[in-house]
Amino acid sequence: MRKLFATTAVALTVFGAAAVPASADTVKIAFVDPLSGGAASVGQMGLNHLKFIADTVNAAGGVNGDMLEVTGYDNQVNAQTSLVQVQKAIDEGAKIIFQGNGSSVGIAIEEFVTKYNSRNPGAHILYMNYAAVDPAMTNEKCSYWHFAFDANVTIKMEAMTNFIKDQPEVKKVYLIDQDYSFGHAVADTAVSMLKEKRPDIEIVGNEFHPLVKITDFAPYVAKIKASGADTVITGNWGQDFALLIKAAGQAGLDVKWFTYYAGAAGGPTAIKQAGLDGKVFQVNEGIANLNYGPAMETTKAYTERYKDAPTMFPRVFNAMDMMVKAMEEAKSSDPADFAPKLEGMTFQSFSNGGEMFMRADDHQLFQPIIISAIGPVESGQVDEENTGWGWKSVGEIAAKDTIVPTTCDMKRPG
Amino acid sequence: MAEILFFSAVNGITYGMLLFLMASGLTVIFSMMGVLNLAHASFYMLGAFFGFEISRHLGFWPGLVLAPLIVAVIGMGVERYGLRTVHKHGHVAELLFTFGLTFVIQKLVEMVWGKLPVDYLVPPSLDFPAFTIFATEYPAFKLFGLLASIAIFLALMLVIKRTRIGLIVQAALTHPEMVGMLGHNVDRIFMLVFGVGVGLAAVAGVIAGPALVTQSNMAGLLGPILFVVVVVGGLGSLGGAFVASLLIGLVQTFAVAFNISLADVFGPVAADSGLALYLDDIWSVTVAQVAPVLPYLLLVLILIFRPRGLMGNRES
Amino acid sequence: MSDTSDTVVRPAGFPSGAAPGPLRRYGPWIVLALLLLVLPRVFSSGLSISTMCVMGTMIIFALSYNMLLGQSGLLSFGHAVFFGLGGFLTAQMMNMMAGGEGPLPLMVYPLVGGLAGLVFGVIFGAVATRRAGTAFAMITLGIGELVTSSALILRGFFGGETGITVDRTEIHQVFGLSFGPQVQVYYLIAGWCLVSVIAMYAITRTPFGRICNAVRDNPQRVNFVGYNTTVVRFIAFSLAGLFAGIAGGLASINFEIMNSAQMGAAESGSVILMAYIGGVGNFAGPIIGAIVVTYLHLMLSDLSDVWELYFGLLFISMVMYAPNGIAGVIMMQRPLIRRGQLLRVAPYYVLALIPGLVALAGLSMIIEMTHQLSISASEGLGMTMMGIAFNADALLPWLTAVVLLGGGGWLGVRAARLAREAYGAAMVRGRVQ
Amino acid sequence: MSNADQGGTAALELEGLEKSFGPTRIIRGVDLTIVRGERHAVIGPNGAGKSTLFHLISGHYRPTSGRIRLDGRDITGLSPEQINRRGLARSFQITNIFPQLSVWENVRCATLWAMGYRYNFWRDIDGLDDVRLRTEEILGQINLIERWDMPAGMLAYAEQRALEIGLALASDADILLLDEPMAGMSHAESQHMVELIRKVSENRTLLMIEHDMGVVFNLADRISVLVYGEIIASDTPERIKANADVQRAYLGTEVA
Repeated sequence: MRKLFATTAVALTVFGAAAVPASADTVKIAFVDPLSGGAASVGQMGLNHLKFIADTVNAAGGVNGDMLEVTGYDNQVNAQTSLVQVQKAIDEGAKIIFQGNGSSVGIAIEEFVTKYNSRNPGAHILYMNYAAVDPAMTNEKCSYWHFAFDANVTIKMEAMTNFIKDQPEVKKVYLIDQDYSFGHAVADTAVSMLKEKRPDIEIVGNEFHPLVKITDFAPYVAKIKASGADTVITGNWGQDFALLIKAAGQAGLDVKWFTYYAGAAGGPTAIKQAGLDGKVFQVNEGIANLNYGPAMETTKAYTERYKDAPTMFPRVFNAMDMMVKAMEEAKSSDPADFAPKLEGMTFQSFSNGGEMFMRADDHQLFQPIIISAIGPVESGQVDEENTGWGWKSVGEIAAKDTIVPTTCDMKRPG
Repeated sequence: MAEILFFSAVNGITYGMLLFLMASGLTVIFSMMGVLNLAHASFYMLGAFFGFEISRHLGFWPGLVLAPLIVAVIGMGVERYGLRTVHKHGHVAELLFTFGLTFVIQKLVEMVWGKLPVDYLVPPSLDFPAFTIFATEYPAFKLFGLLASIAIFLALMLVIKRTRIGLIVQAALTHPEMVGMLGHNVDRIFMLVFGVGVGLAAVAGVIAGPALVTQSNMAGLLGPILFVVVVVGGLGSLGGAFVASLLIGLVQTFAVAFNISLADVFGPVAADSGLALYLDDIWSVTVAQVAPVLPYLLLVLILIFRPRGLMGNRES
Repeated sequence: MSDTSDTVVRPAGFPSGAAPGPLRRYGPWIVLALLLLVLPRVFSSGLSISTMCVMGTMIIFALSYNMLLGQSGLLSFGHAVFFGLGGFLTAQMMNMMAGGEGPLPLMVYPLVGGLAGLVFGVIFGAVATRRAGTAFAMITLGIGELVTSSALILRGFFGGETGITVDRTEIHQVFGLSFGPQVQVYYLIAGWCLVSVIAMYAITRTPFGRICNAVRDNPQRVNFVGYNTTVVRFIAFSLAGLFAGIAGGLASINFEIMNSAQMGAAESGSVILMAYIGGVGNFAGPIIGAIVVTYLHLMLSDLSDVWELYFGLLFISMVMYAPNGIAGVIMMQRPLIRRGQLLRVAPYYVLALIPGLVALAGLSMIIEMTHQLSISASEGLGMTMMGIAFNADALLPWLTAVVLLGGGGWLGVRAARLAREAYGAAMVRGRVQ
Repeated sequence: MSNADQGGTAALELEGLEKSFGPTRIIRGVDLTIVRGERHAVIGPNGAGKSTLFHLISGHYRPTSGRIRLDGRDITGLSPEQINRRGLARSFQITNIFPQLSVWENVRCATLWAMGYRYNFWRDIDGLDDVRLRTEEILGQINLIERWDMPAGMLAYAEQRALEIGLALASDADILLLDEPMAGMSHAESQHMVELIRKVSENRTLLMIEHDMGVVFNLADRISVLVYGEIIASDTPERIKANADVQRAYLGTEVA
């Protein structure tokens, strides 16, 4: 609503024939994610990150002398609305699209951008994907105009199973996932990778439940308990995770939890309620309490600007910093020029300075993966959702140990 | 297996009673006013959120009393200044009004509390396992929810059997066409019934909030199930609503317990054609996976074989 | 007995059986066709063409919904099912024929969607139309949930939550049309939109169309003039499915992606909003609604985080005070224009509008400030409205908002009453003259 | 019964008709034959079951037991529209029209089935000359031509009652059931209505419920008296007047 009324005039002239051309000295970046309705807070966080980084870059003289300009476009997490918003962004002169929430939206944008570039000669629209993790995006649907900065399902499972490999107490594993493509991807890769790395582990259950429809997970927890599992692997997120953990706490289920999204909003609160100290692990590209100097400084500056929003997306920093570097190397902010520089680029991870690289074959970033557990933290350390509990690293998997093959058949322009 | 059966049964009955707390109010409102309140689950959600907000400042127990009262007052306001205005435009307009209300209430809740689950805690006095059976604990709060639902159910029956308004409600349930002949204070009775009805939904919300989840989509998740309950039970039948509530509660929890698919029963699909790929989806789906779809399937089947619902006695 | 009618003088306008002149009959459609033809030349930006493509699709969808709600009095909460199934079938067919294998050009593919909509309309209609009224509404709600949930389970066909994607340029091409450029898709949609609108309008003017109106008004009486209302409802439901399917097919050609969200409850709700806000009592109502709602849907979200709330409030107030929607409000002015009284009433409208807008400003301040205090608190309490910066927790803005809302509302109600009286007086005056 | 000596064929036959709602028996075994071409009135005190009897004949209710025959064919248990298609049309005691449709549309809709257009959704209704002429004819009969484009809900009460009759006429039925056509009308309006009914029932069989005894004795060829769900007498007006049972049970109390 900061924009309310101020942008009324702009919106009313949307039907005006001429699009506003991008001025010569700004690089327009369109951020297409939910910015209205209940999911707005999640999208807003990403937008805050982008604006923060853009301001930092601009303060240091910009990219090749050009200023970065970030504009938000509300996609209401709807694939078709996203496409109209991307069209709007293109009309307004943006060539770089940032998006992350929802693989269905991500795939829609990836396809749209690819088709748009091939159907409109001279158009070079680039899709910077900071969070959509459907493996299809860098496999069968891979595109030259798409770069993925988050570790996808398979990569994270590779890291997770490499960690579990060395945990002898894990003997019976129960899989519970949401009944949609992401959940199935988690379950399928878990089964195949565990079988390969720890053939002695018994999979005692492989359960799928409807997506965001279950209000009481007690029956599922009863099943897990009956199976005798000592470990549960789940890709659940949001309320499906929170409710699962809540039900487990109520029934006194004592197992280890390996998760993808325990750190997402609502997760830490549920874990603390259930009292699962040190029992819940998450696998991602970075957490707050890694004590890595440069990251801590940036975090401090960021939290000074956005006071009550400490949640950090290291991958947004990685994506923006790598893009800026590619632009500088190419001395151009046209994606046609700097995309080749982004391919194969090596870079230092924002989280811990570890090495990461953008694989040219499928435009998937490989980066150090942190395995962390949540529990009470001492003062001075970052806690989550004011619970007094925070994430602590229990293992780091180097980028080179997370490499998975790709089926991508990259079609390059020209 | 025995423990799964046991816990499924207990969970199913708890869930069913919760459904009935809401379905009873919905049924009485429908019988009296002829309007199916599509926003009923939204008032359940309001109950949960008000209960949550009050519990943060005053504790759970004041919330259990105050939240339903606030919701009842809001409900009466909605009836007095909203529904009554729309009434002259007919039933479709009334339905659309309550439909619009679900939309607005959801957006209001999202505006104030966001889309993520809020941290609605079980009161400490009930935060212990009520009993442990088959090495699984059953939380005391859920047991409390079950007992509270039963107590309210009994109290409601008492009110309906013993009071004047109860008699009117009873008359309305059996002879809906007579409601128009109730005389000059029918407006006030409508307002009261609507208030009490949504107040009951709010009680369900306060009980379900900590036990399940308090989130802006809870109305959207429960609403359709609730309407299935009243249609399957038979529109306007309190007894039918009771049976259907328990039935759907049990069906949903028991379905989760079974991982049987058509493939398990008949063997995998043999053919290797493109069609078999699609068929395989249906073939390998387990009962547990389709659990949330079952109520709707039940709805369709009931309507084919018994269009008036289990215990309904009127067409529409 | 036919001589009785000859003795009575027929009043003006009484149906004479003479066919209307070609200009009257075809004129509006020719104008509409020309309009559709030149629109992309006037609004030529990529965004406006994309937006018009969505609008064209939604016009068909909203009109098909009005075959139920407005024409037959059937309130369905699951209409998007047919839109979605039509879209999925079209997309699957396109993928099957990709690479120019099939002989059919892209232009006829929406028909696949239409047929799918019709077939599923027949199947679900057989169940749903056994009942009317509230029970019908609940069954459609159930069918909607059933199909959407099943779509997530049957991943092979529906492609899970990401849906299935297609490439429209892969279809057999004729006349050198690749349908790569959006403007070609625009003309495809515009063509189908025109044909569908004409067809749906024509249906309202057939024996069946009129019986639908009768069923809406008084289903019981329809039984006693020889009609089976279940059959009437069933045909209406199936035909509505057909057109919704065409709209779905166009959507999947336009976006080249179809996912289960397009057939969910939100989409079914949005078509209700479109039809109702536009006006269900008038054939053109849903067209207006589709245009307005699509525009607001795409543009309003840039203005306010909580635009959907405004949307809901608009809908509720229309149900309460303007049950015939925008078209109804416009139609109310027609007798005034005919009687030359509009200009005498117009000042009263302005008089009512000004405090109304003031009250709206107050309401929107309260909404936006509440939002700033709750959800957006992480971004600080400072906010700007109409170029004025203030803090959401300060007393003055709240006071201002309450005064604006209360004062504007009070004056608005009064002025509205005056406007109503002026309208009534003008109608009487017009009749006397 | 003395129907045989009327000499006509039976248009409508009720045989042992019963209807109960729960434990309450509303119609307790009615036997009645309506002869083709006659004007037959059913009278009786309030609550005698007259309207229920009409609902049974027209298919609105399903009888608990007994048979109904239309032109010798059994129609028991058929739905209202099936009965209508076999040539029986009715009006309602409480005005039952299409309030939002114009008078013209009201009548036109009622003619469509009988004219054979059924569920036709491909022909322009305004182009159907036979429907137009038929509609116009009926509007002429019920004197509503002037009001043709007014929404039916906005008509004066007496006009709505006339339209109600018009709807029954429009389906071109041989047998008309009119349920209290004069209810709530002024004396002048009633006179009008009597003439209308007389006119439209030429060449038709008429069965009507009416409270106005003047109308009944003026219009009806035969009268049946329904008391507590039973026909206690069925005869010509003169003999009904003289019937001691009727005097005692009905006329003595209602008509002084």
